[in-house]
Amino acid sequence: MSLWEYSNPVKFLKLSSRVLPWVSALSGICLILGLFWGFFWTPDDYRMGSTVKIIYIHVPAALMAINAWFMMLVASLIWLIRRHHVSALAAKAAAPVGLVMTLIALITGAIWGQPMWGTWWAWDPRLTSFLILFQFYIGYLALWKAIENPDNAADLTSILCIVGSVFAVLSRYAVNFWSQGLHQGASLSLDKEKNVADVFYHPLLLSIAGFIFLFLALVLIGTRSEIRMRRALVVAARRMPS
Amino acid sequence: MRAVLLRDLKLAMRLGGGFGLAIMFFLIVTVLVPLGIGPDLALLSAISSGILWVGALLACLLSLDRILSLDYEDGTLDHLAISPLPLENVILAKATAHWLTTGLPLGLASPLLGLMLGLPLEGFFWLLLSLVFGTPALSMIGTFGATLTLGLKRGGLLLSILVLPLYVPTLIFGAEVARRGSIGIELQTPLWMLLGVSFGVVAVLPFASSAVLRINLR
Amino acid sequence: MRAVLLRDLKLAMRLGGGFGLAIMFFLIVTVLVPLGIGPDLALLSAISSGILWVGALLACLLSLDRILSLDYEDGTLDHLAISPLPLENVILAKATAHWLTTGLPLGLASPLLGLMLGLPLEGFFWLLLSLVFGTPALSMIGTFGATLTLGLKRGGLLLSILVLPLYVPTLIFGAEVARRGSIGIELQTPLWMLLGVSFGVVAVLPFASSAVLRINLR
Amino acid sequence: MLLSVQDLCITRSSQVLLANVSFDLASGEALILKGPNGLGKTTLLRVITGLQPALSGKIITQEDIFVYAAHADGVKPSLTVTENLQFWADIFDSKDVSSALSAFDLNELKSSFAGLLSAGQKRRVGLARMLISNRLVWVLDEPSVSLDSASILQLEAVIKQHLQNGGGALIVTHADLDLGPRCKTLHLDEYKSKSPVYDHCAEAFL
Amino acid sequence: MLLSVQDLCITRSSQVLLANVSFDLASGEALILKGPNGLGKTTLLRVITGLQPALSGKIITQEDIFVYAAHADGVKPSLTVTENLQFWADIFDSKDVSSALSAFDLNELKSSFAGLLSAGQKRRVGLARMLISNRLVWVLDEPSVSLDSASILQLEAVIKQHLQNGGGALIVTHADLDLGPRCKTLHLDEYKSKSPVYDHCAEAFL
Ligand code: HEM
Ligand SMILES: Nc1ncnc2c1ncn2[C@@H]1O[C@H](COP(=O)(O)OP(=O)(O)OP(=O)(O)O)[C@@H](O)[C@H]1O
Ligand SMILES: Nc1ncnc2c1ncn2[C@@H]1O[C@H](COP(=O)(O)OP(=O)(O)OP(=O)(O)O)[C@@H](O)[C@H]1O
Ligand SMILES: [Mg+2]
Ligand SMILES: [Mg+2]
Repeated sequence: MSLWEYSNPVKFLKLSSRVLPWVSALSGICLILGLFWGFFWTPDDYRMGSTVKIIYIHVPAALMAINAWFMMLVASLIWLIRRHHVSALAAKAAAPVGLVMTLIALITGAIWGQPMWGTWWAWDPRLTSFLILFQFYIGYLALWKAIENPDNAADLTSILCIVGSVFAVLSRYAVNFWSQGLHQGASLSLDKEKNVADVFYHPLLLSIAGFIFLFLALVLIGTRSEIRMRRALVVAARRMPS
Repeated sequence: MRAVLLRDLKLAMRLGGGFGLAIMFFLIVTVLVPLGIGPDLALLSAISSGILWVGALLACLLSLDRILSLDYEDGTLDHLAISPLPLENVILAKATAHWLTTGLPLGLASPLLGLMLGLPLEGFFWLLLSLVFGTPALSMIGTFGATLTLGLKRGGLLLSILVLPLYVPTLIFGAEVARRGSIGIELQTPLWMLLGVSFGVVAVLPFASSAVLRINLR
Repeated sequence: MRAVLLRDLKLAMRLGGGFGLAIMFFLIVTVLVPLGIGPDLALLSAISSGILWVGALLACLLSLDRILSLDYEDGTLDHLAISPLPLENVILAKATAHWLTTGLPLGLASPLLGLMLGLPLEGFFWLLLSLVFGTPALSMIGTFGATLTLGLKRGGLLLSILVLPLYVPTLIFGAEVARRGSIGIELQTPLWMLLGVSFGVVAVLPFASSAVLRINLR
Repeated sequence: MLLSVQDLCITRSSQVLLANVSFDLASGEALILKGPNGLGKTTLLRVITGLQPALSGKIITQEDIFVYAAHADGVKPSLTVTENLQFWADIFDSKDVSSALSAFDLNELKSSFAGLLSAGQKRRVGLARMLISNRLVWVLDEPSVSLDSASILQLEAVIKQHLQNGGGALIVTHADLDLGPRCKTLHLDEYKSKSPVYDHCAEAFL
Repeated sequence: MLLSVQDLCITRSSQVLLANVSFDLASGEALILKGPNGLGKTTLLRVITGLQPALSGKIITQEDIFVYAAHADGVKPSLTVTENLQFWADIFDSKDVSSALSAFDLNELKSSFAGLLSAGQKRRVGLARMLISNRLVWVLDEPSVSLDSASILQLEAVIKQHLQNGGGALIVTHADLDLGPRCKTLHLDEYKSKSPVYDHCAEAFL
């Protein structure tokens, strides 16, 4: 039995209905624990004061915003190569979630930037590339909305996603030209030594796990409702009087 | 392929065809910006090369939707799709025609407009060079976007939204070349990047576009 | 007249109709300008209100040609011309629909974009106000331009060229209100001038436009 | 008399197309205009409905009497069939969309987007506008194009009904329409003129 | 055999329009397709020429054999008639524009802009492209629309000549065309199917 079996929408619906409650529960638990821990049981940072607590939302949201696009890229490739409807619909369902994550990262970043850098917004490379990512999400969703035939829409958005990914990477490189920027570098890299103290580190991991499960749950829900929508269309077409 | 290119150029030259309009638009943007931000020349000269690049980009953008939509609406694309000509060539011919009628004249006109915005003299050459090397990428990316929004009634603004983030690397490298040129510092790296983007885009996107076009003609 | 207005709004909301796209374009221009001229926030904040006005103007401009050309091409304007509705009302309804789907949302979105360009906080209110009062003039002038370029195949860029000089007074007064607001000096005079232009334009141009329209339908 | 055209001369790009066209259209009558391609039939209809000026001659008629159906029928692809017709009902201040729908057998297609219709279906939507307008004189430019034979019969029936109600119709067509006894045919060939325009304006330049 | 269609099923927006259409087209033959509005004739032609995918069935034919004339005939208003046709001559690598011009009586209009032509004249320009293409199978969607009776006779003559030269023609029309003895008519009504699509894709969703 291969994994591809679940690319059948009906099978996928069955499987996901069993998985969904667990994923949701896990995401709820991790989020509540992580956020409570982060917000109430950690000390204030000596430089940043209590504003450091935004990190528990900001960093996971930023991570998920990027990973959601990555998932859409993979799903798009699968759709173009193997033409499994579920993967196209999953890509479609991931986009709004990714968009919201991007927005959350941008907004929490802006809120954080005010006390830290003294400005709501700066044209720092990382912030700028996030803004561009935001535009990619909007364009991707707008294209989905604008095309009526679902298969055509899946094809075209997949191609856009692939081409867009290349350009997103290019722009990330391009904005680095400007300046080193104000934003700190990656703090969760495995090879370098940690630059976030342990007190902040563990709840952060928990909350990242919570965001990952939340993302999974939302994508599952979205995919399921897309499948139901398609099914309703098929049924309605069959009922149509001749 | 020559036939498509020549016909597109001829159409552009004809009444209402749009040749020269891109430059006019470019000129007008250059005029509007000082009107909007006031006549401070030091300020203007600091932003001139960037504004000129943004203006060129917008002028390109405005003329994108005519690359394909007229031919789509009147059925020419259907007929071309079942003609002996490969669709990739059609795409390439159309992008080339767009560049010849938009990007190239824009680049050639840029020194004049640079003058009006107080761009330092030593920047003229690099501005021109960066536009001439960068606009082929703009035309090709724009053609790709135009194929994506083809079926959609007046996809004009949707087209802009899809295409603008794709324009970002070209814009940054191009504007950086022009900026560095105007203040006379080293500009090898962005220049090579700009050339790389242009060549890469022109080599790869015709295939993506013709795939998209086939889907949209369905 | 209500019927035309409602139908245009409905069309704008529909698939590919273009509602919300103007704001997106506005946003994208705001993003492009820093990309073009670099991330220096002090520089940006000096030019922010001017750039936002130019951006709003361009966003308006890009959506002008859909005001009338679709209705022209599919014959709706012919039919409306021999309907009981006076053409002036048709024009007014179309300009209003354009404003409601472009100028108004643009104005409301402007503070957010001001934020990104480092516009001082005290300028937000005046920027919003100047856009909300100024954009009706932009829509009406644009509709007039659209009637002028009606017959011409894809008059898009020609339209921009005709309309942009007409936009100049609105732009100057509007940007001046926003600029003075952002640095906190007296702004009565440009504000009154802006209001005057808007009211004058909305009162007079529908008649000019409908005369032009009649000629173009011949 | 609904319409009386006297000695009408019509032009296109400084050529007289048709000279001294005269005819009358009485209530209850249909007039079919025939002639080869490029003669000026479409131009004539546009002149009569007032969309284009005539060179000379008189058009005696009432105000607000015409409704015009051309090839470009103003059907919006992104509105449904009902929405399209309802718009015109609002414009012409008439309530009755449903009877127009059923007259052209559009009830089944009522709520599908006009952009998805086939050529003939779209044309029927365009024609349904005639019924909604409540106008007395229908001016139709090749109305039977793209219609199948059943729809042509429907169209004929609708026009006949309109004539019985005291309306009139001015129809350009290359096909044969059977509109009953009160239908005259006017062959426009005899009015053909390819002379250049000699109005006082052009004269002033000579 | 120029074209053989076997058990073709065609769809539009998840509905089967026509099911199991089969026919052959031999060299020198014309096939007229008939059926009411909205049946799926235009869609069928687009599927056969490869512009749209079929749901199932086979289309056996050669490469590069079709030329297609639809309502949208790709005539550019800002080019002259000759320039329009010359473009297609370049694309199809053929020299002969003048014989196409005279076949459709376009010599007089040769150098006028296509945008200024009347409906019927424009259509003739679109049809002239067939002659230029040198393709074997002409696929025509309602070619006689807007044509006057003289032009219809010309069209029939041109098609007959093409058949005599060994070509084939696939024609959708609501009018009656007289194409000589080697012309069959296929009524598509009997293949009508309004069943939903039962491909594995749609099925998967149930
Ligand atoms: C709207 C603006 C902002 C955006 C789009 C943004 C984006 C991001 C992204 C994408 C990450 C994850 C990077 C990674 O782990 O690889 C991140 C992490 C982080 N951001 Fe921001 N950020 C913004 C503003 C800020 C501000 C104002 C601060 C405060 C000084 C801040 C502090 C941090 C910190 C401390 C991290 C965690 C370190 C790290 O993992 O890189 N960010 N941000
Ligand atoms: N916009 C225009 N400008 C200049 N000349 C035009 C224009 N439109 C049409 N003509 C010319 O005017 C003449 C009459 O055109 P018109 O469309 O009235 O013909 P018609 O009788 O309706 O023909 P058809 O039966 O083909 O529709 C034609 O010779 C045509 O070339
Ligand atoms: N783009 C489209 N998307 C979805 N459905 C469509 C589309 N185009 C046409 N249809 C539907 O498909 C059916 C067949 O359309 P088609 O144009 O093939 O009909 P046709 O036989 O050519 O009719 P006509 O004689 O009126 O031209 C119609 O019912 C129509 O509503
Ligand atoms: Mg005509
Ligand atoms: Mg058809």
